[in-house]
Amino acid sequence: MNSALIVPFIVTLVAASTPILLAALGELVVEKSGVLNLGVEGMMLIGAMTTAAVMLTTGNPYLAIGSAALAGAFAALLFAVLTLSLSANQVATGLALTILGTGLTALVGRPFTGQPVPTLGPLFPPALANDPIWRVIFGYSPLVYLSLAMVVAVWFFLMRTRSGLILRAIGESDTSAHSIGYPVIGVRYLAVLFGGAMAGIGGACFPLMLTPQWAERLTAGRGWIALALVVFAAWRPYRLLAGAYIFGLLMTLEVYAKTSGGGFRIFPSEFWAALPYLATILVLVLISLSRKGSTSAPACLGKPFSPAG
Amino acid sequence: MSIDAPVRLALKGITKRFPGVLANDDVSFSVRAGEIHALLGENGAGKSTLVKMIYGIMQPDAGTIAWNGEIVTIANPKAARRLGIGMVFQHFSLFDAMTVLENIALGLDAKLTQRELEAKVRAVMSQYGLVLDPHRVVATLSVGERQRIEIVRALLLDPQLLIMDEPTSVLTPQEVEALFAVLRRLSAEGRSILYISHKLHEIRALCHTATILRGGKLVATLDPRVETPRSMAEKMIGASLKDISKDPNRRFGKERLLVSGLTTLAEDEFGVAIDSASFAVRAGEILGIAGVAGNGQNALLDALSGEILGTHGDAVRLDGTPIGLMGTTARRRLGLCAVPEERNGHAAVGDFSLSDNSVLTARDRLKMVLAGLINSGAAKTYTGKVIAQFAVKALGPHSTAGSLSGGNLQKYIMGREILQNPSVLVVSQPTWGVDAGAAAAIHQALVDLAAAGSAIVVISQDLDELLALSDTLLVINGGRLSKPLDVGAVSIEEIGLLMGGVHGTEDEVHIAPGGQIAVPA
Amino acid sequence: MMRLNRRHIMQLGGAAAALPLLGGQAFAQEKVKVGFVLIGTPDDNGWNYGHDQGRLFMLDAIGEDKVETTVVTNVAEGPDSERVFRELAQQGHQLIFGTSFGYGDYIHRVARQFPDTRFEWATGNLTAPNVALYNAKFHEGRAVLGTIAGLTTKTNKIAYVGSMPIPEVVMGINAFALAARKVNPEVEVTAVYVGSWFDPPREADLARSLIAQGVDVITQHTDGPVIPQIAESSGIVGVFGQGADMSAFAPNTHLTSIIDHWGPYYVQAVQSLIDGTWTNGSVWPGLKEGEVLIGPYNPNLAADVVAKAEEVKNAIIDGSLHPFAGPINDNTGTERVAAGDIIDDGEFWAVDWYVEGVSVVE
Amino acid sequence: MQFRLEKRAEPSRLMLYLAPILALAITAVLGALLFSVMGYDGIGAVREIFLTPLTNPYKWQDLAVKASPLVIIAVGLSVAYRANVWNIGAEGQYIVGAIAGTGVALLTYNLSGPWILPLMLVAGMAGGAAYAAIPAFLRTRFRVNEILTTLMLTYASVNLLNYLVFGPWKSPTAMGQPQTVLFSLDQSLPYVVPGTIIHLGTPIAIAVALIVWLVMSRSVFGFQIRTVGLAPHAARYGGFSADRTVWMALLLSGALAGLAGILEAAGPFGRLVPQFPTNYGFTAIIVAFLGRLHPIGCLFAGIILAITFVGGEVAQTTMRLPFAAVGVFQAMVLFLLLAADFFVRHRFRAVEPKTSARPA
Repeated sequence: MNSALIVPFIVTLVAASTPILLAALGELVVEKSGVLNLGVEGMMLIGAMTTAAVMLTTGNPYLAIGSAALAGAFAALLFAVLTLSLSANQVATGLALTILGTGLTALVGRPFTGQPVPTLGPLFPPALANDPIWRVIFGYSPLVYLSLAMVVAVWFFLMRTRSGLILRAIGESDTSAHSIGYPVIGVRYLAVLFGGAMAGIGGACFPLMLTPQWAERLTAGRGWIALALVVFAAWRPYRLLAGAYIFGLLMTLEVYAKTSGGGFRIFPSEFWAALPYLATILVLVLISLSRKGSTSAPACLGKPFSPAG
Repeated sequence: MSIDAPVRLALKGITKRFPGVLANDDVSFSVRAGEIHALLGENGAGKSTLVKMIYGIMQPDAGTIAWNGEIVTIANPKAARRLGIGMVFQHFSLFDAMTVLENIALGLDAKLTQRELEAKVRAVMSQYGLVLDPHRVVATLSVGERQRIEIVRALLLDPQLLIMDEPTSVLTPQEVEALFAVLRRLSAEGRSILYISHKLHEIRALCHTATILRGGKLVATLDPRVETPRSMAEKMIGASLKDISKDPNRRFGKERLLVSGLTTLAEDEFGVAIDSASFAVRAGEILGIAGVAGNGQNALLDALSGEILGTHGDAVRLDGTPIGLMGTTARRRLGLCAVPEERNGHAAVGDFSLSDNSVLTARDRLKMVLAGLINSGAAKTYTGKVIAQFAVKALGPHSTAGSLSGGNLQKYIMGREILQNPSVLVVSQPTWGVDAGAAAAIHQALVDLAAAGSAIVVISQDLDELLALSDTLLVINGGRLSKPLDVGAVSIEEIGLLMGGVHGTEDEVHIAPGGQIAVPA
Repeated sequence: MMRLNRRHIMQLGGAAAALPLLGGQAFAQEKVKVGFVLIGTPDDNGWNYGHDQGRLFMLDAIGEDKVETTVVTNVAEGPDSERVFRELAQQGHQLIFGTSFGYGDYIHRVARQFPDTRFEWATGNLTAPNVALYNAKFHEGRAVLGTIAGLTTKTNKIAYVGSMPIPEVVMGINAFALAARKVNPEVEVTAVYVGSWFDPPREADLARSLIAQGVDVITQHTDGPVIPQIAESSGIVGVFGQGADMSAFAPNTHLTSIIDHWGPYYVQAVQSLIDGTWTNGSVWPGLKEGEVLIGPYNPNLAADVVAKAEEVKNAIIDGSLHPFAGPINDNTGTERVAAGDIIDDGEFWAVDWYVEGVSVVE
Repeated sequence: MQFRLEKRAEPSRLMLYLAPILALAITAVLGALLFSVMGYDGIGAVREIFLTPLTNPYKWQDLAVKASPLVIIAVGLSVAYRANVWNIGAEGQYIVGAIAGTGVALLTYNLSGPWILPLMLVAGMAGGAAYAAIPAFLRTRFRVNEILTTLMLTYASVNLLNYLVFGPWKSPTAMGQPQTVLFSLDQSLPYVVPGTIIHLGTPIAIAVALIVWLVMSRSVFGFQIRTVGLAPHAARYGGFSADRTVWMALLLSGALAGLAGILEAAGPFGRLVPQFPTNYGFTAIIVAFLGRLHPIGCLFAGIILAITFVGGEVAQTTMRLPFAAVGVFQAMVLFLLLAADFFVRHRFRAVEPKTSARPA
């Protein structure tokens, strides 16, 4: 692969990784607070559809991203009410949220299906953004830089602020946090809403930079990858960054394997298509091998908490 | 403390109701500045509920709380801390995966930089002689050390009232002495202490006043220094105490349980493993195993019951048969039954009916299974028998285990195992959280089972219980067992030293002023 | 059709105005009910859009006083479609169009149950007394696109993004490559498969990576307009619309399009039903019959390119040019069709090889 | 008089059965509202979705055909979920089951005999179980979360299917189309009710639900599954291995998903095509929860979901209701059911208003 090919390859890779990274960052915060929300895919779809709808009606990309975040958070609120206030099973509720997101976006998004959505172009001026070499750094949509900034922000919040310490504490032991006097349910509500907003922004990446339109099931399983990434990253933001980019690399490799014709023919193309998923499983195995005996999962992950009981 | 010290905390007519129970019924008492005030009562008497209301975790349904003479509403623990109320929980509110310092920061409402906080923590620790490394992860600490975090956390707030919930249940006798020294110092500084316990001799040694609760009602407020433990106990249970009746001429038979070189792996990185345990229990003998919580008692019980397997079959022998590599079902079939410490979720399934809980452990010995199918009639009949013989308060075999009170569930579980007529019975904390009357009944049942020729192992943190019940005593520390001690001959101090991890001879050990134990490096 | 839009309102107005002339006859005659089963939704701007446009054309031509239609969308190619065909037959639809290959097994099953209901299976390959087949020679249009691609490419790298390796697509690739290399022997054709008829994110990713590797003209054989959008934003030489004119999605890059014009066929089929002359035929019209159309050319396209494209189109229409005339070598260099020979309509379906100059990962 | 929410001492049996009915009723009301807001005849749409499939006897066969795979998969999932094993990749096991059974069909294509179909069904179950064995192995050996592995393997199974039908298994007579040959008569499911499309899969689904019900409620195996799910520690104490339970739960749910897969391939499909995956594996998750993880509950829940599918198509042809509305409808049922579950364990209780005066 020559340099003329490497730059577009990296640009594609980074773009493909961004929605996963954004959604995974949100889910990381959710899981750090002790909640497992499997509805990431549904919230991403809701964000993507909202973005397309707002872009097609107003044309303002920042309004669209904001609306996507709000819509994602609103979907997450539904999850929060059921799991946090009504103590419903988190696995089932998360799955239901994904089913709802898939159906609802298909239904509500029908008028917007297939219409070209104006994209959110590179943040930097064309001189930098279109430079054949430098676009590898400057050639991205603001969403890409946002995702990188959020990695730092989430790390700083969790590891360097008091609020982050409280959130982690609630994920480690909800009963202890409650007896010291922290509002377990309240903090978890906020975390789940944040996770929804981030998934919504992750979904916004599709119409705004990847696929300039809305279509049913547009996110094509990326939400599930985001969930796997959180485990892969051992609940650490920086490893999440690496994981998202490795996954983006695999997806991009598959596409280049197809389009470059030769070289990749040893295996059928179906193998390459399955590779990112198989690689995720392999990575999960390697992670568990390297961390024998202990997991770094928040101790209360997925367990319901009811203050009165 | 002087009698005319000002009243710091005054409760009046406090009432709290839960579904089906009246946890506190019109409770009124007061605590003065500098007073160490004991709150006494059996499990379920309403002590915990009462202090949770003082600390703002719950709100009373009726009644008032006055603080330094003013009626206050304590909406949450934060409000309590702002008033100057600190609390050290029986079940620590600590975060295992975090450091000591992070844990302390979480307990403080003031925003401090890590450096400032560390300086303050070190100051408090040196002032009261509490030794801790602020940067250690909590999961690696001993139970005693964890309690010190709680105490430091409470003291950093400069509290006027410190609530301590069963603080000594996890400490060695020496650690208890050290703690008392700290508490007396606090009292001398004018701080009040609300001390919750059911250990009567400790209360006599430490407290100025004692309030006794029974069934949610206040029974008496008295001066423990002029009472006897027996008189307080009878007020606590509302009846006279029964003693265990043992045949003084009892003789032990052949060795039924023989453990030699039993070693296990730690179940997780912070777990305690059993390191080469060896002992024997004869027919008719009750062997007690003492130790501070978290020193491998659970691992020992699991290794004996078959929940975790040892390295070789010979490590455990039952009536001569090597069973070290058999699972719980096979061991039960051969006659070894066990009762783990945790009732709900380990010894019983809370969401199951009692009848199903009988199937859990008695299905093979009592032939409740035919061709893979469960004979629910047999399970029901047996459960009914357990309920009747052990006076379990339940609606019937169909009641869920979770709907029973702790003491009743424990009676059911003990009954379920004892009525299987095991050759060897291993029990952990047989009377934890059980009222005195029921405890006496359980003790008697164990003694009777032994008298009928079974070998019994009792693992307990309650030294009084072990001294009353067992014939021989072992002490467990860090997964290692001491040499067998004859209950008639051993001293409390000796047991205490063994519990603290001192296996050496007298001259290698000295007891530091204030009760701190130090071992030359 | 009950979904109202402006077009329908105008049609209703028209029908009302015509009433006095027709007198009572219009009321006496019962309307024929015609069903359409679509695999996606008409707003895909592609395959389903084409069929829906054909339906509207037919309604317009025959008149809503004589025919009413029911459209069922998003019907999966599987047992679910069997239920839909049966439901439509049961509701009294006399003619039902199944517009995808995968409906075949189910059309035949329901057709056996409802011998008086007529079925038409698009792109199918098996008739029955009450099942007719209809198809279109899309590959004839691909030859015209290939000609334009061969003449306009600057990098001599052109690409064909197909849905799945089925004969219709394989032969589309071959027709495209043959025509392109005829006018420009230097051209290399990269063919890739999406693995689906509609997967916008993957189509976009594939298009981007093709462009990154120097491809400057792309044609697509999937159902949506994503690839034209990506082509437009990348500023390459050209892209083509598939199934419908897609110039709105790529005003600069969209060179022309293949338009599926099912309307005339639908008119004929429904009219024959009304007339009682319906037969279980099998038709495969193309450019000549006007079922496949070449859309408007981009105004920026050079005149000589347009002229050459028109020449190829007219030659196919008048029969002087066959898209698969020999000699044809496959991409391993083996001669598959001798000079003077052609791949006829019967042989067409058996072709599973690619012509010289095509590199493909299936 | 005030009302206060409190936890029930024991779960309410009444609410346990009432909650799904309540959830369905509220879904009907909300659905009618939603569809009306969207500009459709809301009440009519709900009637077409919920009632028409039941009142029109001609639709019963469709319900049976649609419900059968859902019930078979959901019964397996309900066992797994009871054991706290979160197999959400039944779709993949369903596909691989169909592939395995089809493999047998292709090998026996030129043979005949009544033994072929049973062999295909066994192969389907084995295929589904083998595919579920991968997450079982990864969970018990490496502690890898089965939620993620089962899901990832579903994506992989779709690619395996495509590889086969576009490649080695493509029928030589299909004129280049990606499909296997049509199964022979000995390889196809017989119809069990003459004149309808109800095939052998329906009695099998009923039998599966009844057998698993018996096993779960009466046998030590069922006891073990329930114990491990509710209290893993107690299960170990009772002599039940957690790892073995994970294996059994995944193998059973995988085998049943695989059985559903080959039944669907040998029945309604009649061959394997790329369009074979129809999300039954995912829909069955809703069925399992709607059926309260009880085999007989799954039987009813499968029928209810089939009603929404079949009724959804009716509503599409008669009311022009979009297909996607059915998905929203199903999600609403699940959400409301999860919410209604709260009242199985909680209740409102009348309490006396507080009398004590408190300072502000």
